[in-house]
Amino acid sequence: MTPPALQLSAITKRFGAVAANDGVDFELRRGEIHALLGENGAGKSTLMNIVYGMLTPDAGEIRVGGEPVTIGSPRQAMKLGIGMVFQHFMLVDVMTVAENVVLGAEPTKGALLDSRAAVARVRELAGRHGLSVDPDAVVEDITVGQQQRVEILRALDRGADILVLDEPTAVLTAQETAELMTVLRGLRDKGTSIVFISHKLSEVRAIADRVTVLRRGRTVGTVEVAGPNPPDEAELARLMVGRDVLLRVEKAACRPAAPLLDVRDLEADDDRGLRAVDGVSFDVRGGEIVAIAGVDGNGQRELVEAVCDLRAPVAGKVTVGGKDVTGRGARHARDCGLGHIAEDRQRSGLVLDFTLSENLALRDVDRRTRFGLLSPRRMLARATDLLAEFDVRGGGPQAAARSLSGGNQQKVVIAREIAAGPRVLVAAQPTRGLDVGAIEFVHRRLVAERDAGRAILLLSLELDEVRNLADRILVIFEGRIVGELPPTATEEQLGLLMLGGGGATSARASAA
Amino acid sequence: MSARAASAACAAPAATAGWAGILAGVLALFVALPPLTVRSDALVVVLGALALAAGAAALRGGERKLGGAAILAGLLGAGLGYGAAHTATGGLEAAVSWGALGGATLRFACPLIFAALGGLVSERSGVVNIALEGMMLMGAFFAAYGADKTGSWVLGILIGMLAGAALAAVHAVFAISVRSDQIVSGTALNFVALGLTGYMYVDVYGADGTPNDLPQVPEVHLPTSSLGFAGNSIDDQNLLVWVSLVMVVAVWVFVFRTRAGLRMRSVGENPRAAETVGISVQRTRYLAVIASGALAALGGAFLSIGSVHSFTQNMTAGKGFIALAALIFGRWRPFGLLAATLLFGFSSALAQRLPQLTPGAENVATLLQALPYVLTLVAVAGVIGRSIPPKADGVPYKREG
Amino acid sequence: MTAPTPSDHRGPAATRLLRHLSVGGAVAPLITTIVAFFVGGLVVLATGKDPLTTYKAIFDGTGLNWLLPWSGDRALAATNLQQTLINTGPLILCGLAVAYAFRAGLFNIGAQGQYTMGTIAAVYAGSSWAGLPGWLHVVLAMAVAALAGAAWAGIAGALRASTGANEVITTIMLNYTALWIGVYLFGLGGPLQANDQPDVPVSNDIVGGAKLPVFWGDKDLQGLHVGIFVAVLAAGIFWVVLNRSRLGYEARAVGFSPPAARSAGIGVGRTYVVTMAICGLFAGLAGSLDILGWQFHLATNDISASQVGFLGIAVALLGRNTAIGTCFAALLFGALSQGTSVRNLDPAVFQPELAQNLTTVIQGLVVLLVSADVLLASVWRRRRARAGGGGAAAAPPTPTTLGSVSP
Amino acid sequence: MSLVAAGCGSSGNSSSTSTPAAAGSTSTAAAAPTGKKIKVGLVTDIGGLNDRSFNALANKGLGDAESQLGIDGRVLTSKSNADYVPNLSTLAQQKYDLVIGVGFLMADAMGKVAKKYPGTKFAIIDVDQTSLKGKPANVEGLLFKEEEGGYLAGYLAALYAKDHKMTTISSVGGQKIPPVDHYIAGYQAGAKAADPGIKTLNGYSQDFVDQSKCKELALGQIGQGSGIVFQVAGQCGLGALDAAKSKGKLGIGVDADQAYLGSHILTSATKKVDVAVFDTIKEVQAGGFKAGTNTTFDLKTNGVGIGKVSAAGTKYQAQIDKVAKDIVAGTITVPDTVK
Repeated sequence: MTPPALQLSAITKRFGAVAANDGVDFELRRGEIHALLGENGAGKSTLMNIVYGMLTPDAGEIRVGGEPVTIGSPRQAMKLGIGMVFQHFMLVDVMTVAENVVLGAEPTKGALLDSRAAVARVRELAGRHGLSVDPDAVVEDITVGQQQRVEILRALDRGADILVLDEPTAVLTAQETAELMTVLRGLRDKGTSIVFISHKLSEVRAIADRVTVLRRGRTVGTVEVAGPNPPDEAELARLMVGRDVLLRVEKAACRPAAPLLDVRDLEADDDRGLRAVDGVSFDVRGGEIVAIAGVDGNGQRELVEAVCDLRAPVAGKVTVGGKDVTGRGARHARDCGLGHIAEDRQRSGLVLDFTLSENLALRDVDRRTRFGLLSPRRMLARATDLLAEFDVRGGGPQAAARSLSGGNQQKVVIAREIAAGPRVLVAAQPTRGLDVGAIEFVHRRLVAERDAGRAILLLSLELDEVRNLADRILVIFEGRIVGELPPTATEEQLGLLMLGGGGATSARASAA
Repeated sequence: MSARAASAACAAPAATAGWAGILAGVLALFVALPPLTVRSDALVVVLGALALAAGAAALRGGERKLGGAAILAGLLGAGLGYGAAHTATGGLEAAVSWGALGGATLRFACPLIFAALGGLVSERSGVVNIALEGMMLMGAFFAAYGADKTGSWVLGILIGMLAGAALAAVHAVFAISVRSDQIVSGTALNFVALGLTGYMYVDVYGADGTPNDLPQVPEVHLPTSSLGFAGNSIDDQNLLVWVSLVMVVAVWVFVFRTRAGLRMRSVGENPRAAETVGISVQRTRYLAVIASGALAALGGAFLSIGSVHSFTQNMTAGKGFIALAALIFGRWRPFGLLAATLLFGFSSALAQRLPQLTPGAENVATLLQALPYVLTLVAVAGVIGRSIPPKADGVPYKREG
Repeated sequence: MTAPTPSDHRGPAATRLLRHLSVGGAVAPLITTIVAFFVGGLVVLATGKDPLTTYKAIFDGTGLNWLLPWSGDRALAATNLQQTLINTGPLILCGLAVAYAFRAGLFNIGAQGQYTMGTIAAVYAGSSWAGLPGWLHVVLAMAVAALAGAAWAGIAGALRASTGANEVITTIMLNYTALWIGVYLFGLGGPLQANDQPDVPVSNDIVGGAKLPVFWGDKDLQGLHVGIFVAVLAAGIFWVVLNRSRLGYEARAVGFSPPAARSAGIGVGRTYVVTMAICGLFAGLAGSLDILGWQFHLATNDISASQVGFLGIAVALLGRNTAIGTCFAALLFGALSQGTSVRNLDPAVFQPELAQNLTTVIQGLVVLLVSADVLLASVWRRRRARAGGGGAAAAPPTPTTLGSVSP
Repeated sequence: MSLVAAGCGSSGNSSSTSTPAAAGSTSTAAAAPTGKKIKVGLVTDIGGLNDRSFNALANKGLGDAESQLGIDGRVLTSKSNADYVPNLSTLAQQKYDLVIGVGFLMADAMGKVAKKYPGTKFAIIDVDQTSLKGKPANVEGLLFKEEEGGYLAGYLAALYAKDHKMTTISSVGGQKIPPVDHYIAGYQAGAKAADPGIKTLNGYSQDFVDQSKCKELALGQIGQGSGIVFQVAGQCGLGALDAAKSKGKLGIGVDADQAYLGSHILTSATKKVDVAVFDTIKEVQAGGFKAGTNTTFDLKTNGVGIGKVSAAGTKYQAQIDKVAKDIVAGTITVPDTVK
């Protein structure tokens, strides 16, 4: 029997006191697609960065084709036939596709680059593997899906027979995902061994031959999914999370009141000037949670930013409690009663180098002044109260926000937003990257705010969360609301809509 | 990027109209100046009007920048041309002798070209080099010192380049390995270079200054003076002026046509991506920064042993910063910065000559000295198209783990 | 999501060192300064002179020995100290101009240009409006100068806000533009050139009423004017604005995290403009101190010879961008330039021309070491964050973070 | 090393004092240190000592006085304009018998300090004592008729130009200020007197330090046909002379005798700041300080003139001597403003 393409034994990698990988075992056979499944922070990316030479393990052994190796740099990894497609593409935006593919192994003619040879090489490679892409196009001008192909092409160009893809579908449209699957199967059939990192169960079941599950830096187990008795999703999920996953949130029946957030025909562009939100209309009533579900990158971020007035809409209107807030600036929107739990708490939710007390005053610093000057005493007093009320641990009001754990940071954000007494609360991925306890806290708090009569708009990529929390679910696809479903909808129903299927029959939902 | 810009420029007829308009605007001024010195307003006005019309056509064709530029050129050309046509010919000939202006432009531009090329190499690799000024100063002093001690200008230049590279190496250590703020460490090195060269100058040469018999970089005499103003501009230029022009081409070839250049650019745009394909970010940046010091020092060497044949304290007098401006104005491209340095050089040359045109109001011409800076402000503000630096420019890089 | 890949792991020894460096924020600048002086001392030694004697001579020249009542020539020390403090006032203000920007995440290299605009405005205001009552005239001239600086700096802020133009570049350009504007204004035939001296490229003298009162030393011989108090007061205002006002709070929020500030409803662009304008106020005020305090007129070569705005960068960095630190750093640099002046430094001890250049080197080294020291502080902060518990996952490294060196 | 007309202690090899118009200067007359031991301080402007002309000459005068008159001398260079008042008053406080300010930029400071120290004797070069605020009685202004030296230089230049089929000569000034314009006015007048058909060009570099600026100006003038370039821009002007050299033209030095720069220096319009300093010190030593007035140094007193005439110009020596005599006699009046 031939040795496995890649074998990892007892890999350990520590960052400070935290072990990202703690004795991980993993085996990749020749010519298989092997999914590496795990929650956020389970150690999947760390493991693969070790394989690709971006990180050095503290302990453990790596064998490639049966031979023990040390991989100190990506260059070594490539020599060993390992290629990697990163989640955040490692491409140089201003260069052409061909330049990006050959970068690091450029053809030369004398002292000069041979760009004609580079283009020819890329064209040949692309044709051979059915990855159509224009070698002369500049990377920043092509779609995300095409950019991913450039990454794959580069790996293949270096002669990779082990290909690692880190959450490759997170940024793809359904169409692109389907194409990617085809390409990967084609590669597998030609003998390439593929590691496919994901936390999406359905995807894993669809593509993988085998699945290895990681949890908190340890290998939980490896199961065959292509075999005769594939595990169902619940089983995989249990492996992944370590317990039964259905986090039911206790909540009373919804008692919707008057609409507090009203979004009409909203259009907004993304950072590159392409239309990302394309005529979205909906409203959220007091006392209900409306969730927007969709695959990442379908305009959710732009929608939130446009609603919160962080992004100037191209057209349309947003009213909060009957007051027009469109294009009047974020502060005005907030003054009108809009709260916003930002998608990325570290980037835009908190000023990490501020103290908690300063962070808690961010929204309403003008109300914390005395004689026009800030009153640190009052700020501290209020912060102390809020920290107690929201059960923030890990530091007092004088501690820097940076020093708190993710869950506690999120509590600070929520405390600040809720303490301002908003009528409308926009919560964008409020539980991203949190541990289970923190997730429960956030969920309960959101439901409590709903019951207190606030209108809550929830954006989440986690279908469980959406179905658990929402009173109504709107599905967004390519910048449009393609349907509305009740929370009782099945995952299949939701998934179909989210991938653009079935949306044709469903009118643009405008609940009212 | 360059390829796209070029193809856009060639494609549309609107673009052609825009370029034609700019040309007409320039012509409107040109005909009124020596040697043509047309004394009638009619031609000037007609050319100006042509420029405006072409500009309008370009605008309608969707070429906003070119059209705007053509209209600006038309207005300026006609206005200045009209003014020139009404100025005494004597003054005009004194102020506007193209051969001399061309020559002066090249001489003013030469040190800037070297320094800006240095900046280009450094910043294309992702390290902001605000210490160009200091590196030039090192080059200026040590080239003079080296030439004095060895009796050879060639060795002088080499020693100057080594000194500039040495200062750059310090910058590299702080900017790349220590990951200091690159602007802070660059600022610091400007102080260090100023103090160090001043100290050594006083210590070595004291009150007497550098000796008169300092070896000099030779001039290249070309028999071109009969070939009109272009020939006149280049017939008697310093060797280093020619080297600087060759260097523009060489750097262009290096950056855009060689393997090392491609890798350097990838490091400056996306160092992590470069590392994932096996390119050493650290090594690339070290080499680029050190090369940038040597190049900037060459500009300094031109100032001391190429141009005035002596060294004086702080003799660069801010030229490193103008070079930085030229780099930005030229959008981090060799020929772009060449154009920028020539424009800056021309405005300096003109500023020196204009007083003769306007006796009694000589002082107004001093305002022209501010032109490079104002133009750069306009450029970075994106009025004439946005000047976008390499993406990772100024961002310290560290490997994970 | 990427896995948690915190990037820092340091032994306890390094931790202790970092803690020492960070305590109170005063130790690191002191170490920095001592190292820089040590290197300077080596240079002195290399030239065959005694570093200690040299530094003692420089110290005596600063006039700071006046504070030691048993020291020799009291009158001379007093004069020297007056000159040191005359230097110090504008240096404090220019330091504040740089420091305030730093706190909002901006790098103001333009203090020199803002200072120049301040001097131009002050000389204009001081030489016009002769009928005004003295105190009003002084205050007005200072206000006009501060506003001129603010307007000039505001250009850089506005460009940053509206087009994202990097303020480092724009402020450098504005420096030179200000210089040539000054040369134009006061050059022969320039609009502000002196009426009574048609042959001299200089401004009119300011009128007597616009001069700042001198409270120590001879008022005709460049005695110490009240500007030093203005500067110290400004440092106090700097502290209040930065730490106690909404403006400063917002500026700091923007400085630490523009996206978070934006998300909290703070107008980031507006903050850039206001922040730069405040910087310009300080630098412009610095210009007015020199004009109204001792210079009384402005010649074209005064404008090009001035360096105070550039030194402000070094002052701010050494002072860690704090009010009190800036005051001490300004005193250090002001004293150094006074102490190495030819009249004070005996050539037999050390050649003053060399000492002046040595001072520049020391200033450069200070800034260079500070640039590394900022890094250490940041590493320390990240370490502490991690020690805070569970923070590892909270800090995924980005290419821009200043993490550890060791893998 | 260069033959330099400046430098502390290197006063022995003076070469600046031989003028064709008159016999050797007073400074070479005294042989051994004699006289009262007085203390003399010199404050330079921000140009520094190594400007090779103005400050350097003043420094040389002081050095000569130290070695020949046995006085105690001290030089304070000024780094910024904030140094003028402290420098002057420090010397006054330290009971210097004579304090000399070099240059035009120091007028203000001199006025203030002199008023405060009425017991100290002050002298200021290039400033009219009567123009000082309050006209302090303890200041002597040391003025030069630069135009007379300029006239001789211009006359010589025009004669040479005419013989060598040059139509144009030129001058490069540092800044349009009186001491500079005096030279240029005399130069142009002298040239026109020698050859009424000659064309004169003139430009200002706006700088006394940056040599490249003066070099460019001079190159521009040479481009317009100038065969002889007269520099009146201190250190910056060395660039103008360098331009003349590199283009095979002639140059004329200023203030000091700059013949040491090479054979391309036709002559120099000299302004014997060293003589003025030396003479003033000598006067004070002898107890004869002319307070409250100006002393004007002109061709007659050998305070201005021209330096060594290069081989190319020696054949005109007789003509120049005659013109010099006429100026001394008053038959030629030299203008001092540029038209």
